Amino acid sequence: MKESVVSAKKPIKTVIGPIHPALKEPIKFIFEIDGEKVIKVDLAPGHNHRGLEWMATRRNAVQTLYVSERICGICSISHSIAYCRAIEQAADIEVPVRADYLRTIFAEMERIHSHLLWAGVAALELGFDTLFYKAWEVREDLMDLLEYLTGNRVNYGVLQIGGVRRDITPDQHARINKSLLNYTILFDELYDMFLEDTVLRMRCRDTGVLTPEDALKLCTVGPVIRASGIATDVRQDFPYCAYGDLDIKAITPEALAGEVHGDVFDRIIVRLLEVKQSIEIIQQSMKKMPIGPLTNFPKLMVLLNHIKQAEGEGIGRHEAPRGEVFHYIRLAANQESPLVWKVKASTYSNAMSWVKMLEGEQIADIPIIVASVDPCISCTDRVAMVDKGRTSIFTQDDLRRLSRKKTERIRQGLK
Amino acid sequence: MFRLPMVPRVLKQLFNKPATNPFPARHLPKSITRFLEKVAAGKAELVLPLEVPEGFRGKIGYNPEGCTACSLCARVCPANAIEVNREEKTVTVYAGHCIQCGQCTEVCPKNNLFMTKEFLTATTDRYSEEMVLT
Amino acid sequence: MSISKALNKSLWVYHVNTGSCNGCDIEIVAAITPRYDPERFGIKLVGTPRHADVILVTGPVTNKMKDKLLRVYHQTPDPKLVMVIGACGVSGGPFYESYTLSGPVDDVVPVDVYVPGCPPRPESIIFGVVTALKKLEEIQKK
Amino acid sequence: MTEIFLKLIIGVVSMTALGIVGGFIIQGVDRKLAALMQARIGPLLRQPWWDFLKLMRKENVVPEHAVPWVYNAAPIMAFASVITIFLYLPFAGFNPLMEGYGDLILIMYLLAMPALAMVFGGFASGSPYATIGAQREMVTMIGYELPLGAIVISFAWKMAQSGLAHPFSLKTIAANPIWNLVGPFGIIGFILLLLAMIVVTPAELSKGPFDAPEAKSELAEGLLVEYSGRNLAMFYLALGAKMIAMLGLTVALFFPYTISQYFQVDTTVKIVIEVLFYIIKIFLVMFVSVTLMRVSMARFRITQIVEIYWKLGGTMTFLGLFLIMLDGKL
Amino acid sequence: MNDNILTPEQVVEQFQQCLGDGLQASRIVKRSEGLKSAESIQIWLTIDKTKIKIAVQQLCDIQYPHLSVISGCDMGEGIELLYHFFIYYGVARGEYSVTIRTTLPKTDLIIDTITDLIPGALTSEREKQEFFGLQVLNIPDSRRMFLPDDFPEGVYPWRKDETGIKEEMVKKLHEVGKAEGAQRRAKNK
Repeated sequence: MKESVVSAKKPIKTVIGPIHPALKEPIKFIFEIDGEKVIKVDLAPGHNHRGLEWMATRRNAVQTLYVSERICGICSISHSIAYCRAIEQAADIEVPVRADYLRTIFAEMERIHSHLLWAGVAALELGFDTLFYKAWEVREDLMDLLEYLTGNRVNYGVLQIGGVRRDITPDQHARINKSLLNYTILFDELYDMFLEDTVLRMRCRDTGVLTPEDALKLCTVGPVIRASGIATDVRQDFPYCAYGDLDIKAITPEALAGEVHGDVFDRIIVRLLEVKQSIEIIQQSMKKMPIGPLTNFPKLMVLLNHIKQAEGEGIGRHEAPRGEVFHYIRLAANQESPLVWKVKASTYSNAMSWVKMLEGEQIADIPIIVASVDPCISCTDRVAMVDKGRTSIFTQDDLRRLSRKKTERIRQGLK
Repeated sequence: MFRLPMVPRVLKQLFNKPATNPFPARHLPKSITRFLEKVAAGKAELVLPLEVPEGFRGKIGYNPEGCTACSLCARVCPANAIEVNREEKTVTVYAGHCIQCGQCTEVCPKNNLFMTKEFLTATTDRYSEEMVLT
Repeated sequence: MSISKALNKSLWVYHVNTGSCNGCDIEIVAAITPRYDPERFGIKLVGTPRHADVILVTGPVTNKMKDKLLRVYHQTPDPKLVMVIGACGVSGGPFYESYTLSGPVDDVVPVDVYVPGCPPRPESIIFGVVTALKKLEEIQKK
Repeated sequence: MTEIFLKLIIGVVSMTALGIVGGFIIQGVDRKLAALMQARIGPLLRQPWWDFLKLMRKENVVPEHAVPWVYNAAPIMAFASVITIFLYLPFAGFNPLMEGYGDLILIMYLLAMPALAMVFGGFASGSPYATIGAQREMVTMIGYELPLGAIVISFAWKMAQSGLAHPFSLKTIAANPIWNLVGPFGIIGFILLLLAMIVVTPAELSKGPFDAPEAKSELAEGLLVEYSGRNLAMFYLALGAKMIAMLGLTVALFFPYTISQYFQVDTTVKIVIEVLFYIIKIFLVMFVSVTLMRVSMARFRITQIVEIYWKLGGTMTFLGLFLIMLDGKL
Repeated sequence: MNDNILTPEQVVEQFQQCLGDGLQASRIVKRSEGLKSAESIQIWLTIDKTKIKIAVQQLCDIQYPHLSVISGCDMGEGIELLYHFFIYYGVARGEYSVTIRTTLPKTDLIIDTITDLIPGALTSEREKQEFFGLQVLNIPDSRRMFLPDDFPEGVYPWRKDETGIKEEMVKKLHEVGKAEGAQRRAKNK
């Protein structure tokens, strides 16, 4: 009886987010729903704006480097690589070759951990806790390795403008090689668990399809566009760091299945194959890495003065785990902070493709489709700033006072 | 064909050792306060968290001796966690503000700032004695 | 049996992201994986504030999320605890000045336990829960 | 008449206690086993008890848009109907308390009651998530009632065909283990029915992979999204007790065997052995049909759930019924 | 899409042909990184703001471009918009970066939309509208994207003039509770 009311002509509006268990980050979707089917999707981002680009114009380049690392905790290396490359181009700073290789190694490790993280979260969205635990067990091992090499599990802080801060010493090689070997084995197991599971395939095949034409038109990047069959990858097309030496090939689902659906399952395939590729890249770079200095600016204050004097503009790109990140920086002479810093994160480009993927799908598929893009809202939302009108500030203060009072009361009650 | 590769794996795991590191105790002790007291007295054993590697960036440490308040650290600090006291020739480091990038420890000419391996820093007052280093 | 004694044994956690960089959120998720497994303490991540006893807040509280955080705080039935995870929720961290932020968290809702770190390790988060339990026990004793 | 009332009062009291305690134990075991399978240490066995205690002491919030009396009555209704099932279920070789007053059909209806109560509660809470969850619960019910009904009919048909009186009575079924009545075709048929029963169980109990109505990552706990405190605790109780009821039904239908007759001991020991044996049976069935299912599979979409029950479940049960009938003709 | 791949000089030449005087300046930057010293090619074009659509159309004729983002900079008397395009993607080392720069004077902050050619530009254009206070003509969806609806009108965060962020709007998070904290510490001593 109730059902017929709902599936009558007028679709109901449902808001998902900004706080929702499926979304680890705040973003709001407004859905128009008919029964279980999604009719219309609207996106309201902006809950995560911290105004980073504006902050950068009040700080010096080194301070901003660490802010760039914290644009997103998962792509922490990606954004700082792009930021460093942009500022290096703008201030004409040379990077030693060894530093380029080290950046490559750290970036690829981050890709492995990010893809495994994504695989786990995707399993969680599908209600498959065991697979989530399994994927994160493998990832946890990698986090140990990253902590061993960089000193932190998430925000590595290894990059510096003009080079890197930490070296990989020869006695660390053994540990890395051992772990990499371990991953190849574990990877095969994960591969089996993800791609051979019938239930998983039932859920992901032909769900959230994005055609190559739409993918191009909506400017999507990274695994999303590759899963739609377009072999574009910044590492391959526009080589930087050490990628020019390593012959990278963009991965499309054709490599495995011989056909492209552009659905969620294809995105799983692309990401899993990229994990394998990253392991190979790290192994190659470890072999090819030359001996040399880590940075041409060992004194930080010299670097800061150099940037202060410099004038120019630069763009930095990096193929982050979720796709291309793009930084544009313009420096003005005799000014510590950059004139402008523009950040484009991968999800910023991919956000529009959600609308196309979600329309006509079921409610149950919303989380996995949203997750299939591997959204990183903190990346996307880093820009804008929010301010409340005066009147509402008062009411909020009232609210806060009330809530404080209530807590006090409870604490009294507890005693 | 209907395939569930997870089934044999979970059945096997049922008889394997769990991957959990039981920090700080296997299950919740009856009273945390008493448990911690017992640990301090050496009567109970605290399961330690996994070892942190060499070069881990934990809570920041500060040694005021010989500090010249040159303010290099405050200039590079991305979190504004360092305040320079020019008259006393010291700095005040707010560990709650610190984002553990370790940049200040690298620029400090006298190595007065350093990263410790401590990371169990949860507190009920973010401006308590332990959280503000002078 | 007093109310909070039962609370100690079964803390259900609800996670709110108020504009953090994801680092802490990922570490919170990492903290529920087998290596750390807080379910052995009866801690479990729930999907709605109505079921929660502890609210984990990450991030420096953007203006847009401020109302939502307050709403979650009010939706959570009493008694409840608030834990802040990460430097930016504790004090703003690298986002120490901005006009899009209205944090830190204790300027918006009362906070019981702070877990600093950028991000804190999962063990550190578990230790944060232990600190919260200690605080609860102290309140119960009084 | 007084005897029945006396029986009823004692029965209700003891069965309520049994349902509560058993529900806690079985949920604890389920959680512990799932944790072990996922390479975790997992909670203590008494964790559900702590959860319940805590929930009972928490604030009970009635949301603004809710219909208070339906909202508050739903959990009680769910729990009460589960307890009623116990009165008609045979336990550990004992006959059902209310034998002669209700049969398999009644149990089928009673099993639907907690789910219906949750649906009412979901609609009454006025949250869109709960509304979607309630719709899904109803769709799921429509889905699994078909194979469940087919199973019940198969049993009754076989009983009637074997010339037994009261073919729908659980007492009859429990007294005459079904495997003894049929030939090889029938055994294959009943194995199919058992498989169907195993697939129906998780949906009946709102456990994964058929937990679409409560999907945490989709609907923020779905039906229960607005429930808190005492009401939520009642639902947990009801779900725990329902788990026992459902597993008890499976055991009563498919494995009604007793073993005490093989031991030369006195009656009290026999009862203990019987109860232990029954518990083992229940846990085994639970392990296969609840724990293993939920840790080793991803959640199905709601349309897939219906498809599975109607196509796969329907085919399986009707094939089973056909084989049983074929067996009777040979 | 043309099968023959143009050199960067030819790309600039094509723009010269179709834009005429509209192409105010052009610059080709070649930078290399890593051991093999593979060169990556960046083309920077400065064009008149009325010609933006023709320029993008020209780019589409060469190959349907990938638009990374539209960035901008407040230069005092005008706002500079930079359209960061990439062509010849999907080929190893083959990609060119094409950045189209155009200046809008502050007296006339209007520019044509390019969403009819590249639908994915919508996010970027909406963002520029709210952050620079410019007007994009014929934009299919002109709602605010990142800023909330109650953000004060006439304040544009990325502007450096009087319409930019005022100092009193800035909240200093690191100062909150500092003084009280110091008092508490002093008391405990």
